Amino acid sequence: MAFLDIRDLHLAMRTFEGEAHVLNGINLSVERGEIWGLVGETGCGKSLTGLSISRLVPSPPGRYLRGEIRFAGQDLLATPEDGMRRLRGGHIGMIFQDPTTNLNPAFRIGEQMVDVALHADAVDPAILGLAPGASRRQRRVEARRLAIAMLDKVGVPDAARRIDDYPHQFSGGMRQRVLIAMALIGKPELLIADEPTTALDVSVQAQILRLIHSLVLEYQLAVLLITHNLGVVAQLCTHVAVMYAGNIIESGPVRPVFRNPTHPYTRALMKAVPHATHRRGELQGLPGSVPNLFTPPPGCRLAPRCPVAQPRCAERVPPTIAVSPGHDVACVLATPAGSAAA
Amino acid sequence: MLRFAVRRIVLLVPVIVGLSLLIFAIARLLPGDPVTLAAGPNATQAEIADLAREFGLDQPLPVQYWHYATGLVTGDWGQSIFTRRPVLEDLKAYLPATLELVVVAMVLAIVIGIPAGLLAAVYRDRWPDYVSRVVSLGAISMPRFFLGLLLQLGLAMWLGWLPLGGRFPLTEDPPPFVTGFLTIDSLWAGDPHAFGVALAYLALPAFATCLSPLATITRMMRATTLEVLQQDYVLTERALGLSQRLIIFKYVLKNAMSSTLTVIGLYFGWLLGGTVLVETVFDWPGIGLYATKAIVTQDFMPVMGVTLTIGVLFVAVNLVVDLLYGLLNPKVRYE
Amino acid sequence: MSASATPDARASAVAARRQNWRRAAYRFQQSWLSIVGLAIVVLLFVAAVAGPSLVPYPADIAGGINTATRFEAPSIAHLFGTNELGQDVFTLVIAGARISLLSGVAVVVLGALAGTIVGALAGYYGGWTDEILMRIADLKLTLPSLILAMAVAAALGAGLVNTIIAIALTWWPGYARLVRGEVIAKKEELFVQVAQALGAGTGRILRRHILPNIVSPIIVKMSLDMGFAILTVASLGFIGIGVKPPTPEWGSLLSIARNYMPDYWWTAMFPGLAIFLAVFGFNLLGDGLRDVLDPRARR
Amino acid sequence: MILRIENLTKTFRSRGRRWLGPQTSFTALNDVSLSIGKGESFGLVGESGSGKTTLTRCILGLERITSGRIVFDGTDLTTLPAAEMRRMRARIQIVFQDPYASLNPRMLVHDIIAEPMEIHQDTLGLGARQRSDRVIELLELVGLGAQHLYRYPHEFSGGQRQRIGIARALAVNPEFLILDEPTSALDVSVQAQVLNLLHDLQQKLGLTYLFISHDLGVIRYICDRIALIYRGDIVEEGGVDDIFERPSSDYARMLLAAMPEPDPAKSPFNTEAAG
Amino acid sequence: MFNLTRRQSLTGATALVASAAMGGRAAHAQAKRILVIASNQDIPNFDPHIATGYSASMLLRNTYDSLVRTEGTPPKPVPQLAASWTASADGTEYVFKLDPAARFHDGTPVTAEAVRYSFNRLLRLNKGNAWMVAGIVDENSVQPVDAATVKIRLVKPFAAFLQVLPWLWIVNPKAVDANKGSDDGQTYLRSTIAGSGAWRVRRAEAGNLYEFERVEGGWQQGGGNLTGAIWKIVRETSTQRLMVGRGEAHIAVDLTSEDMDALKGRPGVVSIIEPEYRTFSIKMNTRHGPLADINLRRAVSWAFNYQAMLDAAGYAQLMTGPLPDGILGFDPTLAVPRMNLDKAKEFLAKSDYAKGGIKLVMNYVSGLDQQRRWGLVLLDSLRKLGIELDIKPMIWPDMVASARSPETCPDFFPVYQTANYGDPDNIAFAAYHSSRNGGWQNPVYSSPKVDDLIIRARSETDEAKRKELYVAFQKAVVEDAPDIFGVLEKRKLAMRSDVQNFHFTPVASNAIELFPLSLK
Repeated sequence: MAFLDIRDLHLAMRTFEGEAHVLNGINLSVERGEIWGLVGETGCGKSLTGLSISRLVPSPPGRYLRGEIRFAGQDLLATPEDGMRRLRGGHIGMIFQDPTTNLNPAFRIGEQMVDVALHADAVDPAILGLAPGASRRQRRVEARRLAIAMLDKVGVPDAARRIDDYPHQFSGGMRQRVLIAMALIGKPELLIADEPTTALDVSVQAQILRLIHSLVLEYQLAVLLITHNLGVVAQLCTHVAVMYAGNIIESGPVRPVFRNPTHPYTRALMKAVPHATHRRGELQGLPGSVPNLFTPPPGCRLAPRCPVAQPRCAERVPPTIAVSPGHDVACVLATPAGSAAA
Repeated sequence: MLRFAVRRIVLLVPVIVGLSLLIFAIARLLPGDPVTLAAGPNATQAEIADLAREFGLDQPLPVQYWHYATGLVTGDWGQSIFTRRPVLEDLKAYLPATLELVVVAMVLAIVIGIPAGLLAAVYRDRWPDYVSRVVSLGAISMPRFFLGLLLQLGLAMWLGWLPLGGRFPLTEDPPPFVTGFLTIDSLWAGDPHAFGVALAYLALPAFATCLSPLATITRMMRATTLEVLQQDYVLTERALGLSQRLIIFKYVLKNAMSSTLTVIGLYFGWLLGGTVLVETVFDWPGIGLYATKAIVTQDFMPVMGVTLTIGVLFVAVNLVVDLLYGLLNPKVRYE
Repeated sequence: MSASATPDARASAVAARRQNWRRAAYRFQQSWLSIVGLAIVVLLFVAAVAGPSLVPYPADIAGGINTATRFEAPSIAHLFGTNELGQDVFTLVIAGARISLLSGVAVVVLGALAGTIVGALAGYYGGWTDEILMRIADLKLTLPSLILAMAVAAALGAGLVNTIIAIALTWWPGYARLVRGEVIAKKEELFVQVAQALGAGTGRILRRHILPNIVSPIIVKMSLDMGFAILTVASLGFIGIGVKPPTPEWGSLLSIARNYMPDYWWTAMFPGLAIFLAVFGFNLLGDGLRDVLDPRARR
Repeated sequence: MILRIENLTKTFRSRGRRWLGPQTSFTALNDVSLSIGKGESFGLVGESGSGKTTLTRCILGLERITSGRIVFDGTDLTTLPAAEMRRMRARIQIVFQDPYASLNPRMLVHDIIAEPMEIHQDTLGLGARQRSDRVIELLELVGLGAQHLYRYPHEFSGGQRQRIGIARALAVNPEFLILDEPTSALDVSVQAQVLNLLHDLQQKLGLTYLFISHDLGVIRYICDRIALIYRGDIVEEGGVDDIFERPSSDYARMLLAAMPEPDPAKSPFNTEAAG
Repeated sequence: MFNLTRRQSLTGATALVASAAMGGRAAHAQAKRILVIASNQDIPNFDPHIATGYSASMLLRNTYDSLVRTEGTPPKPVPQLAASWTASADGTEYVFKLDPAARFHDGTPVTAEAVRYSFNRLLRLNKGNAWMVAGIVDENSVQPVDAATVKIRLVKPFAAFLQVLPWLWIVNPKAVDANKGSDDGQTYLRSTIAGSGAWRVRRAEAGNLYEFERVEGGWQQGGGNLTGAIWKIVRETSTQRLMVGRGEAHIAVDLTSEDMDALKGRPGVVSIIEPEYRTFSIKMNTRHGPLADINLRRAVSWAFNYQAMLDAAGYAQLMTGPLPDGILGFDPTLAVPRMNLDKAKEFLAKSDYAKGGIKLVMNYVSGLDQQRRWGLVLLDSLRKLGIELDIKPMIWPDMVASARSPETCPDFFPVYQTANYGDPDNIAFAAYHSSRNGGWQNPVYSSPKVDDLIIRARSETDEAKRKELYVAFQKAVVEDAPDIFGVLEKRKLAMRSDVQNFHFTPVASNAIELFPLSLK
């Protein structure tokens, strides 16, 4: 079993209009050292997938219909809140999109980091490495030392001094570094990064990507990188999963998927990104818009917009087929690996 | 932080000047002829003119204001045109009672309201939320004078648990004047009996006074807490495994407090001017009753004195609130 | 082609708007408290409009007295009993709804109108206009409003109109502050900047782009303020600075009747409950409206 | 040249009276000179805080400039009287980045698009009826239809809203369109549609674009010439291919290097090894 | 709702709490024998020559002495500082022999010079009660004969002179001169007592309470056993009533008829409901507006619902003409209007307003609930004549101001007149003499005939002749119908039964004299 294993995850959200099936049978396996890019357009369910792993989807209105999430063998959907809390921070770290709103503005960053470190230490005393009888004060001092070290590691200059600054005194990129430091202070094995660079300038984005990459190498992290930017995925990720309307429609190692996108949606997505070779007017967008999740189309959810749709697409959810080892596609047109290749 | 504080304090000067100017303008622009009234029913025109001269009311308005303003600074706040008592002396007699009432009520409201609002937000749409919503809406809607009457009848008259009204038993001597707050003065004098008695007299008026700010603080706290709970950083804090208790009582509370603080400041001033209803019902010898009497007789020096005192207190309280706000909200401080 | 498309489009627009209303109604209904509030307010309006023709002793409203039936306890003939002049308390309380609603609405509307104008000007122009208007509003906020209203009402003399003026004078700064904040926020919104870039004048921007987008908080504040306005009117009446007799105003009724407590409790209890219920109703309604209209208060 | 910006400098003084501290100021644009030819797509590239937005606000007359000249079609906008400037606004239009925020949520699509025509009634001279017809025309031009006339913005998707924004900008027949990050809030597939639409419109209407973006891919795709702006300074200007192939400034090189291309082969990291 | 048995059963259960809260106050008060009087009037000023109002009268009456006191029903002058006196036959000269024991609080004897000083200060300041002797006494009137004898020569005869003397207090010249300042000692006397009364002020909390204690070694002999007294400001009459009911106050002085009803039969409470010389009538504007028409005034007088007024008044009796019942010269046989709609309509038909259709204005003192009630009675009565009434509550000073001229005076002007001294002249002169026009007691009414009768009566020394003059006066006034003659409200006091030696007098009965009182 994989380190993180999501099997047939179904999530519904209740709203005024009715119950939306926002996740519709997600399957995903992530191992340590792998960086998975979870890509898709707005509303496809990629963030909810990330939040589901940390069990941070509010419920109600959220409701898990089916499926399981196993983290290091533990079934997360069956874990009580208290158990989840021990996993968060200590074993699963998370960072979010907007570094300006994700740091509590009323507290010095050190204060927040120390609390996270103390929490992680309560789960795993090895974090601070203090004897069980250590006083509160000792723990705080040690936690602060760890926080400074962590800030230093993520590239915050002059960390020992800046730990006593407030979030608004940092630039956007630095705040994201602080958040990363905070997420990693508990030495998690899995890092879920939800659009960590979307709000940043490209130059800063490159630095953050480099930082994440180095941290993965150092800690053997498993990373789930949620993004809509194919470029970021191509650069940083080892694997990619493309989502559309609550489904993963294509997944696998980055190179085969990007070189040989098989699902019509993946292909459309690739073609929509302006590229040096594109001539003006040649970009191809996908016509139509994302289906209504209250009454999704019965078969393949892409069928109504799919340029190569066939009548049977509307009838039945296409099965997931491995077109090459590890490269899975959920499209009736895909041909399984080993059969007569195109 | 110090510079922030100094700036705020310096900014008070124009506010207080403006306040005195505004109060003066309002007092003079209102219709009514206090001099004729004060001169009494049998006064001749000459006597009325004498009285006007005595009070400086025959001079042009700017001159009158100048006299008034310089008087304010030198401790001469004018005198009541009817009782001829100096306004400042009257204020010294009446203000402590009102302040004690308001302070106790506000402390009650804050001590109960903040946790109640926090809990209501945390248990949103569950019973603690419903109870607190209904109770606080009811409390806000309850006319204080009506509530006061009911309390008086129920607890004081019918059950006989608490005194009907007043501040202290008539035939006992109150503790020696130190702050004018009987509760504090009695403790100062080391007289626990007097303290208990003062509290017993305070109980009903303070309760009737505190309900409305209590309800408002609860509601405000609930709303801001809900807002804060939706902030990204709360999600981050949860995602990093911090306990619910730590998040609520440390990280959320501090953020939610800042908006509530503003309400507390506003309410404090509002209460100072609004105790008149409770004072009327409970015969609480405070500034509200004093003002009412002066208003009814159009005795405007006391009215101006009361209004200015409340205005200045309001400004002062809000200065404190501003400074606390700066403490809670680092961005403000460093701006 | 446009001619054929338009009616269809309009129909769909109507449908869309109806959908919006349904959504709002749904959210409103989520809370039974709001429904209770709405019911109370509707009842108040019914009493205000039809009250004088529904009550058993309409003559009492205009000051009719019958000293032969003084201080009768509640009975079938006099649901809420009679008062010190033999007037039917039920009649007076029902008739009081009109006075309270009228004064509440007048105070709130006047206050909101003045406050909106001041706040919109201050917020939109900023700079010195803002500085001056807001300092005045701030000064106004530091003055004890009840005492000020009492002073103004006392100076103007008794009467409903004077009471309303006195209270409305103390009422506008709240709206000015609210509107100013909203205007400043909206001024920064892109669609306003677009309008500016298009060359739209100040009037158009305020009227078409800013004000329509800030009515929700104003309406919410107005509905919440209705309760407080009614309460303030009653407070002035209670202190004895308010309407003239024989106007059956709740605060004055209570003020007169409190001396008859507890022996003739009905004379005080029912006006007091009426004030409470009216204020409570508006507060519940306002609370519910806020949930619907004010997006920031929503989840 | 339809637009010439000469030595434009814009300095902001810090807000608020600070009589207990020194007055600080901040130069948002420093001696900026640009010229944009008629019918071309001119790209302006820079990161946040570089001064892009200030520049557009200066061109639109929403910001008073500190020094320099902005000459549009031979007229210096900075010295133009208010009435003239209003007239000029009909010729220069803007589409903003955020299609969610740039449409008044309380107005119907019809009114949103018709508003510029109302404002420039004196120049355009269209009656209410004609305006409505033109609104439909514009909607169809941007790929929407008459069925969308009486709806509110929130009923549309992001891409559709941006189309409405474009239709509004085109309502007064402008010659010059400022596109301030028009696609950065959109998903890629929608972005592609909008970019194509913009391209088509330019072909059809002979518009001049000032296209502002931080997305180099988009810039390269849509622009003829570009300028790079960094902290208020133009650091490089030239033909799009020149700059992309042969960047001369460090800043351009850095930007190009940081641009993540959707090609795993160009990854700076050895990602293959981990898998 | 407020069930008595329930309350009683709970009293025991809560006694513990109550006693904890209120301490051993009862016991404490017992030892000190402090009488608590609940009143709604403050005592802002102690100056005997400035302060007015019954609350000030109460304070001054107990802390200062005057030449004579008043006692009994009908009130009679009795010795106080003056041990005895004589009056000349023409009523213009009085000689007072001062009590040699009389001492001010600082031990200085009360001398004839002090009397002269006090009278002259009163006249000089011309405030407070100065009006009582204005035009009667001037700065040369008071002449010390020797230290213990003082002669007062009146400028003109004044039959009621001895009746007003109790309200003219004697101050200690030594104390005042030492603190004279620039304002004739006004600042000093505002909050300091410089008198010779049996009591001094121990504690003064403006707006809250005034505590009195007995002057040690005071010159007065005898008296009750009180060691102190508290004048407690309790604004609500219902609260006053509750306090007396609970024993927190011994006497409540401002109770309403409803309060008296509520207290009826309450153990430990004595109700005192006595007639006094306080008239209430609604004056009409005889000089300006519709009511200048005498027929309209008569119509109104006959239309008025006197029974309703009496019902609303509670403990009261209807007035028979302008003078209070029982006062010297009162004519019980006087024919006065009583509600008779036929007669009213008859007069209305004779007036210029035969069809009604007019709107009249009545002002009243806001907060005086009785006046409001009677206003409503008038409104209800006038409606039957097709006349509307606009009832305007006003603050008293504004009412006074409106009385200044016939033009500003409202159509109806309700007035209470309290007899400060038990003589018909008090009311007749103040309320009906034209020299008082423009003042609140008689804003507009003026009749040469009535004026003449009043003047003759006040300087007449023969009592029988005076009575005759007053009978004629009453008849003349009723003929003119300047007022709706209203009610004589009874004085309503509630007292704990352990207060002893209280004797009611119909003048200033709520300015209670402490000296004779005892607590059981």
